[in-house]
Amino acid sequence: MSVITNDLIAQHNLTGDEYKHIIEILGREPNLTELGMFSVMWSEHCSYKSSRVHLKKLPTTGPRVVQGPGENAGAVDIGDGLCVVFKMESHNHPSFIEPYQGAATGVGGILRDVFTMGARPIALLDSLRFGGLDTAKNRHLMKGVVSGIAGYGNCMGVPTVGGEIVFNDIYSLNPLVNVFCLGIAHKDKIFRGTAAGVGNPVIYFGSKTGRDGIHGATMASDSFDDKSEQKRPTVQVGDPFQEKLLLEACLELMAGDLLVGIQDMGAAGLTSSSCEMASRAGNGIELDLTHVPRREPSMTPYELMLSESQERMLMVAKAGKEDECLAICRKWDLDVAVVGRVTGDGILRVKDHGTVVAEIPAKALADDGPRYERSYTLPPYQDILTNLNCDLIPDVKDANAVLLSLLESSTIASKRWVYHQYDHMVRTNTMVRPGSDAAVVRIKGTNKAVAMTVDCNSRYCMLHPYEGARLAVAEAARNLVCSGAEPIGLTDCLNFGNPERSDIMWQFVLTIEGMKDACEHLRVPIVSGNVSFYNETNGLSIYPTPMLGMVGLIEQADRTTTQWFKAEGDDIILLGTAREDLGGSEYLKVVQAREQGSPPFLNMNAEKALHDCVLAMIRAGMVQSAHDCSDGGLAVALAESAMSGPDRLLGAVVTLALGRLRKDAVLFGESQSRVVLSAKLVHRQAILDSARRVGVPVAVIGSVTGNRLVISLEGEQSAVKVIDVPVAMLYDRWAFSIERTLHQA
Amino acid sequence: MNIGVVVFPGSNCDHDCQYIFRDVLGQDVTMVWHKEASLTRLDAVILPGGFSYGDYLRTGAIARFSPVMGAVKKYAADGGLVLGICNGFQILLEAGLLPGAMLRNQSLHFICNDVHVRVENAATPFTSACKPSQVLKIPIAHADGNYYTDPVTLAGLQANAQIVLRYCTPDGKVTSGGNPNGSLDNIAGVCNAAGNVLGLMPHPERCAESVLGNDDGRLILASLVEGMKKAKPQTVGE
Amino acid sequence: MKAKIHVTLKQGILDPQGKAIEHALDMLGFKRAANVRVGKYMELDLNQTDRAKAEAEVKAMCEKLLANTIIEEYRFELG
Amino acid sequence: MKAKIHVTLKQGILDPQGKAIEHALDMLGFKRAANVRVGKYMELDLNQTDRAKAEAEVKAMCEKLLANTIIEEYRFELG
Ligand SMILES: Nc1ncnc2c1ncn2[C@@H]1O[C@H](COP(=O)(O)OP(=O)(O)O)[C@@H](O)[C@H]1O
Ligand SMILES: [Mg+2]
Repeated sequence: MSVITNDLIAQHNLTGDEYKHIIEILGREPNLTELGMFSVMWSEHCSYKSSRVHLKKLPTTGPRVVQGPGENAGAVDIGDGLCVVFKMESHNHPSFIEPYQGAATGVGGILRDVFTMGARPIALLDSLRFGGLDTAKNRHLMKGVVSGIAGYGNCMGVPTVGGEIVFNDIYSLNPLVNVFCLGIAHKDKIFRGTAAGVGNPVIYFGSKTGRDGIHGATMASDSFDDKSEQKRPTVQVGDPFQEKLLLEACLELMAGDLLVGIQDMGAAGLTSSSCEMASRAGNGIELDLTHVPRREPSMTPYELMLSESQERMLMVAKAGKEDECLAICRKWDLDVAVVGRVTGDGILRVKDHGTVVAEIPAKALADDGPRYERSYTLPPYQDILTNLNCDLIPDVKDANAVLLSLLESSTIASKRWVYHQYDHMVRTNTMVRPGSDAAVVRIKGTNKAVAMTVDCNSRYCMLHPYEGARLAVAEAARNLVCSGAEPIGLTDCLNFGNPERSDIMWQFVLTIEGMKDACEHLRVPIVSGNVSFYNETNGLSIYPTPMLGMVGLIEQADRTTTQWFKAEGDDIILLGTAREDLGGSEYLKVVQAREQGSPPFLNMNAEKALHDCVLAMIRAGMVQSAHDCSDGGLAVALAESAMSGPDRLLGAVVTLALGRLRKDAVLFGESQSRVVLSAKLVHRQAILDSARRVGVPVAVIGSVTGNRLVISLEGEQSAVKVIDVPVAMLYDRWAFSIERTLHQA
Repeated sequence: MNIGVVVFPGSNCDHDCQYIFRDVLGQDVTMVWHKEASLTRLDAVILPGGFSYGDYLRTGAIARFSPVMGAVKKYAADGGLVLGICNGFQILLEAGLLPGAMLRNQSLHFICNDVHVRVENAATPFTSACKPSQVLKIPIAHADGNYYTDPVTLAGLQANAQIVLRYCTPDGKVTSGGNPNGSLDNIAGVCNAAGNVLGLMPHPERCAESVLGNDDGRLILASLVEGMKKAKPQTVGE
Repeated sequence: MKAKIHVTLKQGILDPQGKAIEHALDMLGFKRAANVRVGKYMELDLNQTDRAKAEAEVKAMCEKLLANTIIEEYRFELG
Repeated sequence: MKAKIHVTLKQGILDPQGKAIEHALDMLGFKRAANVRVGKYMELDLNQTDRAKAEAEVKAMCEKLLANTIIEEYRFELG
């Protein structure tokens, strides 16, 4: 009498072949609980079935790597016996359904990933994508997501020190919410999710289990359609207060000699945490659901095993240490219970009131899920996208007006409305707050600081996934370097459409190759990451968005640099050269409403030389400010350096060589490998010499002075003033644009 | 000198206070768990910022019933120095150690930003290192800092110089433009009638080191350290 | 006409506030209180004399703005 | 017994949340709504059959914890 119908199999998002595979593993038909467990573990979200074969190509090793991909988070050595533990995760689908709770629980999840490793979280960054703010729905999504991140992160006492937001209508029905978290741990006290030691007790602690988010993991592996309304009861509600208690309890548990392994219950809850821990140790686990703390009395084994209630953890304690573990959890007012033992037979066996309700080889469930080599092909539309004839586009006439509208466009405008809602100073480490190229937090007890940035220009990625991925890696590293940090590690969150489509898979495969090449070139290992597929609604897919979170080390915290000008009279120096890189630029989008062309040219050797050169200058104390050129090009970078300082606005007078280029390319083109420095006059010669020595193009282009931004272009004959605006006006347009848009609406 | 920092479930500036007093200002610091019913040999007590009990129901409403708060009341009644920062201020209000209550910020948003405050009373043990009317730049980080009290109480606060800090513009003008959250009379910090209990919304511990780019907050913390030396040591039992 | 609107969490949805309040009541010795749930209460004046129209209008307000119907339910009285 | 408790800001105290909702309703085209006030609504089960005792108990809960009488007022029903 089989209870498993074809309908049930389909409802669990399993294919016929996958179901056959389950029968082979078990040697029998699964019962409903087992079917549910397979379905969550073999979902795209948990099993990486479409991405695994490609992710393997990424460079993950390096002298500093303490923990690469495969654990809850990656870890990188920063010396002094310490390491940084970091990861980025997406919570896109839940945030579309319920923006506040979706974003909040996203923060909760990434925090748990980091503190389960034994690290105290010290920084969060958020990377967001929404449709344009001209619709009420998009405004609602953004407000909800931002307050959800604030609500959770602020309460936890972990500062949100940076992030990025890009607006593009392609994200209207599939907004992206990616959150990065970094923690600090002792190198020799990293904890892992392993169920070693037959006989050791398995202990559940944290919140009670409710019927929240059942099938959250399969939902995240599903495209939206008009029926997704019905999936709504799967929304989970976060309780940051409970998570704060969980954090403190975990760190106290880890300080003693009590634990063998520990893992948070994220997607697929009790099922994933137990089978993954067992599988990593080559062991089994026997769970007795009778003891699982629950919010509602009549929950079935199916519900208990699949619930995604937040703020829960599973630990394997050393035998005999149960009581100490329970006491610490109770001190922090947490629910806690011994719910099982480690066994030697490799089986995840689940009992409820004495009867076995599920019995599955742990490794088969955790690691032997399906793996697909999905087909991929260059989509025919790609040619149309890259085909851009700039000769048909008139050059800029009123550069002042264009600069103002770029600064006002929501992607470039200041994100102060957002980050002023985030506590970005708690823990008193924040040396560089949101508003510079990278955030910097000092490491107490050392002279060091850590810089962090999240970056991805997804329009570049859409126009050319391989180039876009390389450009993202380069920009992230450049942002760190401009702060005085050496890039030491990377985490990613790869947001794509439906991998069953060959064009989407093509984007994915090229992205991986681009990341691989760029990371190898810059010698930055990828130590953790996350894949989010099915960001697609009614067949319309997002731009490929491989969000990167890169971490850099500053050996001497007092050599940290920010992007804004410091003093009247300083030189303004440009490193790098302009080309005609208008393809995929913010300028073309804002002024010409075109998202077309080839993304900017990137030469990795030039990029690396630039990084080494800038770092050496900063370390030698020659630099007052450093800012990379990205969205909006050189004119926007200069404006940002003039107006983004915390205390005052400073003007600049600059002359740029026009050469044979178009004016708009010089002002707003997004040529890569460029940095705007400011420096005291005494350092001019040393800066010029050290750049020339390593072949980095360098020019003194002007000086910090007055209260206007004045830019002239020097053609064949004489210089022509093309931009001349009071910095206060630039500031007003840029700083309050988002606030105005939200309030006027 | 020994400073007690109370740890409520959900406190999250407790480590920051510990760090600044111990590692930067060189004082002894004792972390006091909220379930402790007595405060022994402390020269001052800090109620730190954070989200005690998640700030559920109202900020500070549940924490005020923690066992330690009985001891804090006695400690304050005996003249001990008590400083409540942000959530600590909110707890002091709910506990009745300071008059008034907090409403949501006028913008309804959490606000994290530098603000300016003017020292209205430089004669308290918490402000003695400041000059009268000195303007300090100190960050705030809260969603409920919109101070309210009834007109009679307000008049009393004004008359007794209990308004210690007021939000102001960078050049020291107490105007609505300098008021970040709608607080009544631009109140950023008030003390009790005896002057030994201060609550303030801004976070001096976040701006007391030059590596963080601002050390204005140090004036308040250093005042407290000086103030402790003058006050007699306190022990409060059950 | 006055509308009195109650917005509460749907059954089964976690109520962290309610949980914390219950814990506090317990601490305070109110041992007989259980299942605390917290919701919102709103009052507003509606410049509308037609009862049916008022009803439709408040329902629309709830659906569109006042309640988050993904996790909350609402009820209201007119009077 | 079930207690249903309403906690609202006292008259005369500015209610920024109510104002924000009123503004939002206005933007959505609900022009007939005015004087929006927002409060809290709490429900709890009381293991108490004596009505007078229950009344005294809930009053004590409100005075001590559930309402801050400097800024709020409360009312409750038992049933
Ligand atoms: N969602 C956000 N949360 C916090 N900070 C943000 C957010 N979006 C942007 N920021 C901050 O605003 C500044 C500018 O962001 P961005 O233009 O993306 O920088 P860049 O181009 O250098 O990567 C950065 O310091 C960034 O950290
Ligand atoms: Mg940058």
